[in-house]
Amino acid sequence: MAKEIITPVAESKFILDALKENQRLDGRSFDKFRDVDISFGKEYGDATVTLGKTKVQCRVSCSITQPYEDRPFEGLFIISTEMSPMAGPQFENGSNTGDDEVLCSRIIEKAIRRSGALDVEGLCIVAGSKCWAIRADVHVLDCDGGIIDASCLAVICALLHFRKPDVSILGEQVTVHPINEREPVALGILHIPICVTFSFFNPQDVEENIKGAGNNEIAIIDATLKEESLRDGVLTVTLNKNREVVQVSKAGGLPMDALSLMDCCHKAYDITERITDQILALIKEDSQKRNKFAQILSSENAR
Amino acid sequence: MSDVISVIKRQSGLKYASIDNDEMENFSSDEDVPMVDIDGKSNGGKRNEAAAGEIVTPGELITEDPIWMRGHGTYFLENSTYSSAAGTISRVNRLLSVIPLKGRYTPETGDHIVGRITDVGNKRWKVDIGGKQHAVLMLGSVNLPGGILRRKSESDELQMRTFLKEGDVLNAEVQSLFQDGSASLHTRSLKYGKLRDGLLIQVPSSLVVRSKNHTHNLPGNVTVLLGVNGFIWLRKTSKMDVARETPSAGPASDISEGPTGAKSLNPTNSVSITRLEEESSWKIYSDKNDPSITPSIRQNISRYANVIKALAFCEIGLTHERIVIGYEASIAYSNIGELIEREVMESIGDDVINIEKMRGNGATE
Amino acid sequence: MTLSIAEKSYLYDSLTASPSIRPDGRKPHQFRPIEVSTDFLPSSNGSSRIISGDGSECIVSVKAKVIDHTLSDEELIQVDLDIAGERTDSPQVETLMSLLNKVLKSGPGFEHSRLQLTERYSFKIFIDILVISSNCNPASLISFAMFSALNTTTLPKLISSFDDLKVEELPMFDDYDLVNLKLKSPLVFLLAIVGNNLIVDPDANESEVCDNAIIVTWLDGKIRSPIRTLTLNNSYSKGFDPTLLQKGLKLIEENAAAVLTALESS
Amino acid sequence: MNVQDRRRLLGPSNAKPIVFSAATDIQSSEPKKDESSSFILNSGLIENCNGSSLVEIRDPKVTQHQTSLITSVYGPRATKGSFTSQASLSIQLKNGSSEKYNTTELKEVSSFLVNVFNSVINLSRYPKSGIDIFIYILYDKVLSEESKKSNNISAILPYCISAITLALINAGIEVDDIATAGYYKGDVISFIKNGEEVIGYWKDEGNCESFDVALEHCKTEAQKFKNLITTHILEE
Amino acid sequence: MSRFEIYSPEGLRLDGRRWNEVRRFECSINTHAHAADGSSYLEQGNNKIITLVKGPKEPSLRSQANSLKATMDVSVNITRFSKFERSAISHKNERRVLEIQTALLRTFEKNIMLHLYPRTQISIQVHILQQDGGMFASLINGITLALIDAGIAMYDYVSGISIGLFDTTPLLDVNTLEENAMSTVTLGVIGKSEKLSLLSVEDKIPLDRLESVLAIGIAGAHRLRDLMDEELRKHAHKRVIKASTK
Repeated sequence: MAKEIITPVAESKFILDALKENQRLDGRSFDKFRDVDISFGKEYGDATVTLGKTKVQCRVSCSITQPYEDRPFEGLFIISTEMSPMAGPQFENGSNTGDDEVLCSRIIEKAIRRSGALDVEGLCIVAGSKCWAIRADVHVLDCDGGIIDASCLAVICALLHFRKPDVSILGEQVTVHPINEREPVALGILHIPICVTFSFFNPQDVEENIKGAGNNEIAIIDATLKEESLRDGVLTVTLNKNREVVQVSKAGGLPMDALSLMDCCHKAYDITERITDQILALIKEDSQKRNKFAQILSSENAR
Repeated sequence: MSDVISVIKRQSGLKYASIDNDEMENFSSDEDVPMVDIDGKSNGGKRNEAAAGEIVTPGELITEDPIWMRGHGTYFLENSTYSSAAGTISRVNRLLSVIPLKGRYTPETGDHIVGRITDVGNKRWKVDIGGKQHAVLMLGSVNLPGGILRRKSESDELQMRTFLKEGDVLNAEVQSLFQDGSASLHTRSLKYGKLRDGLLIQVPSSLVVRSKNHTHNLPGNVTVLLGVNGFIWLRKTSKMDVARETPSAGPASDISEGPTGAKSLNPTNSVSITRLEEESSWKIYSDKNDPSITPSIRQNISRYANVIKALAFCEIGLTHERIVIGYEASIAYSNIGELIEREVMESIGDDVINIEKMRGNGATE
Repeated sequence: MTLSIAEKSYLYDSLTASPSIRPDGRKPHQFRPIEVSTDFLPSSNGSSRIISGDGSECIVSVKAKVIDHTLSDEELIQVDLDIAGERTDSPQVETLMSLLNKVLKSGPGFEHSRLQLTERYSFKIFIDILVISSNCNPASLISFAMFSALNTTTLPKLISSFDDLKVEELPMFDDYDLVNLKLKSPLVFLLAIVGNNLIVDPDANESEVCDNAIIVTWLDGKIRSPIRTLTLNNSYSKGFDPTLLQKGLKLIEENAAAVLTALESS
Repeated sequence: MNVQDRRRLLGPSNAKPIVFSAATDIQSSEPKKDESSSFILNSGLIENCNGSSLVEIRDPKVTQHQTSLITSVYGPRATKGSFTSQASLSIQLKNGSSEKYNTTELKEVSSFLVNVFNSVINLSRYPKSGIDIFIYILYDKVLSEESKKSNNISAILPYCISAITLALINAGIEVDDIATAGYYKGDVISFIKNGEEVIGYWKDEGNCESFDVALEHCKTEAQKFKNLITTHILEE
Repeated sequence: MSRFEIYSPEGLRLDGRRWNEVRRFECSINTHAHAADGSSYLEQGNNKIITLVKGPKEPSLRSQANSLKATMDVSVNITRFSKFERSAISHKNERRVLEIQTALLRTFEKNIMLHLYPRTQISIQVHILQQDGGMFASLINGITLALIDAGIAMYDYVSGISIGLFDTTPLLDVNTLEENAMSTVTLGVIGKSEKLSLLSVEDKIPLDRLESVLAIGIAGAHRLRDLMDEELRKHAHKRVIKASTK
């Protein structure tokens, strides 16, 4: 059974008072995204993202299947988000139907799948009969807030990292070449969506928030679990480097001034730019590392 | 039209015909609504003062004058008071509040209510009174068999279900209110307690006006208990009902002089209240109805039930007089079953209003 | 809903009196008044809504789809039921749905063959029922709503030839012209048995005290199957004299036509 | 090796595993056969529940189905939640035979059976309790050509009613009378009090022109079932 | 469908509206007086939505009672027949529906004075009889009306609107055809303020266009608020007159 996180009154008051004084518990400024650490596994398509104390792993796998009847030229792409009590007592085992779990998986779905980050047409092998099915399994290993941001990062990193086996088609005959036989191919990634989550706090009365002109609401980026449990509202913005808004979700919560929300979007863009560069650099580094072995192998063969 | 079923056909698509928009003006519905005139006639809190009785809607600014005390249906920021409900403004002395058009029954101390037991708990019953929360009736707030002076014992706690059980209907008075607004009831008077010999109907609580007396003996040997919460119990007039009204010349004489020519109640039959009190025993918690309810009384009860439903349908406030007038007007329909037809209900409503106006007491409200 | 013992015995005594005295004064064969609207969903082929005096409300949509009936022998009418606040697999919903599907089974007087378009193709009718609120068993109300919806259902007019077994072609329809389906579906009546009395269309209170109840299907002047006894309250039922069954069926036979006329004329 | 498992309590050293004696007589009573040897009634077969019955109908001449039903009754047992003044009855009908019955139809039949037995069981005797009945159609085969087409569950309803009655009696639950039913050309009528009272009527086919005939036929058949059940109980 | 049909060079949309016009908006309240404490029926374009609000009432389970404020639940029933093509599967328990329910719940939780109704429950039921684009936004309007009808204390109206972005032109209050052809944004605006309780973008939109979309959306939402207010006042007026004559 999922347990609600209850923060003691004294502690929550302390955190809120500190926020009013422009202070956060971990000393970050309001606009500071925690440092992102991305590591890749031995195999293709295995990425682990660490965001502060939050840790999310994503594993991408593929199989050959039949495409949907109404979309014969497209492959399949499934994202499954698994939040087990391993990450924290607030998650229930098995059924991921809690409000937050549903919102999280829907946002990742919209940010990556619906936005067309993966080129599904490139997954087609034989139109109408064979295609690749790509599956991304997200596991939240540790949760200290920001699981949407971290999960989205993990999925996109794993997709960028993944290589599917090469296939050759001869008439109706499809041959799948094992990875050790032929160099596997990368997936077509059309853009890199990055999620940034803002948490809103209301330092004053509800009346002031609804009727006042002050707009004194506090917005912080990338809240920790404690901050999340106390927030009054949340906004997740997904952007890519092309200055495109991929997805925005503010599912109720504290009413916020439209201009402040726009401001959040612009702040998110700066973070998006930075993280995208970081990911691309890491991917490059990783593939070079792997290529080094490939070169050794090929040079041996050449001899 | 056949007497088997009446079917009303509505042609106007899926428009819902609630009583208030019957004569809905048929503005051309295909027209799109233009964006212009955003700051048109309807106001979005840009006005300074709203007068008493005026209609306000949520979020609307009522006043910027800080002298007002803020009552129900309002909230404030700095000096400004806003409405939090759709309703009319009421100013009582310095208290400013908004009375919502509709809402559940809100109990007040002293209210005479009719309710239904939903739950038997530890030394208390839960009673559904049509409010936001169920009311509580403590074991200590009821009369137990064996006289008023009897002490309560632990065995009473164990046999609470033999007094009142789930489903039982009772009338009671609101004794006090808890912090959260829920009511605590008591039945420590012989006029309160378990109800028998009749049936319950429900109307919106706003139609029952609080008054001194909520139990009325009606022509045709029927007694009505108008619960302030909109629960109404109709039953055969009992000896006690007669006794209650006869000694005091006031309300009882009202009836015998009534325009209906109601049978004048025979005072020799009446039993004194004190005598009844002595008889107070297990009988007050009996589930047995009076065996002498004749078919004609049953028919009268059905007729009154339909009259009250018709008045409620027309959103006419329920008073003793109006129920009697409605009953008289309904006699024109010999078949009681006809009273559930829409037109008949409307015509009874009109009759009641007209007759009341003719008698000149319609303006008192 | 739970009634007190005193209320139940008052109601029971009134209803078993001779003649029975119903709490709202209705005659034993009198139904509660209803309000019908039809044809308000432009994206459905037929629609209707029925509201009863006690606030029970039921909305029915009829949608048609062209299917190749040579490929499968599925029923051409399919009923789906959704009662607000009830799970779709609750016994109440499933029981009612099974019954309604049987009511709309093809039979004399209600032939599904009327839905046949060409030698190969037929219309398949999907009837979706949404019960927004109900205080007692909604079977009867639903059947009235289905009747009004089917009675006003319009389908596209076929312009291709009927014989399409030899020449393969998909049915073609006129762009504008619609034809009235005019399918008269059976009506379902509820009959409560209290003591030796029978009453039609029991309301919530009457349902609570009746000894037993019969659900009767009626079509084209005749009683037909399905017929069954059922319980209107989940607490109480009792045996009854077999002659009451005959009496009940007769009561329906006598009054059903009036209901039909009222529904049709409206 | 001298490693003892300290996490368990060990039995005495001379303990022996339990040996079950060879199964001799599983059935509580020999199947009793009536004169036409087509009905086999059995009760108390299932140990775990409060009452059970096995009903097998075999003779193709009398009935249209060849059926065997197993029924178990659990209860009266305490229910959770708030107080109720009487027992609540639930019946679950499951199909294990090769005949295809629609699951929603089985639910409808279950509701019908609940209604029938609500009239028979003395429910007010068991406040705040539940009686749960499970019927399993072990085997079912439609014999007559005519009813084969329509895949009709009506014909086995009387068997279900008899099976439940028997299981209820076996469980020692108070009933007003022995409820049985008869089937005639699509009509199923269930009776108590020697056919003086109807407690259930079910009809899925045809119209109702010959109701009187059906009533008489069903009454005789129900009486026959009742006699079978009474003899079975008395013999036990 | 050609792009010119969606928005013609003359500035007309498929249904003849201009870019800044909302659809036909008709609503009524107190439509299901017997079945619920508050109810509304809304037609926004071809969206047809019934909303029922039950409560504040005694919670059905004791565990649902909160001694500080009312608990709320929202259930959205998208009927199978609500679209032109009948849906083969039931929409219950779909993730999209669960998401909408949660978003609606969180929108209204912040706008209702829940603290006034401790230990009670407010249940909102929405039935979508027909949908034609901008459904999410219409749900907000329907619920707002039903809540006000129920007499539940609220800080202000919440009005919902969806805006499409066609190239560089924002189109107010989109229908299904427009919704399928372009990216849309859904807003839930508080009263006449510029505060957004709900903001949902599900498809790609250039960051630099978002602001203009929000601006026109807020203006449109204010317009809808006025239309709702007008209907509400009309209704209130009739009731007041009725009460005074009797």
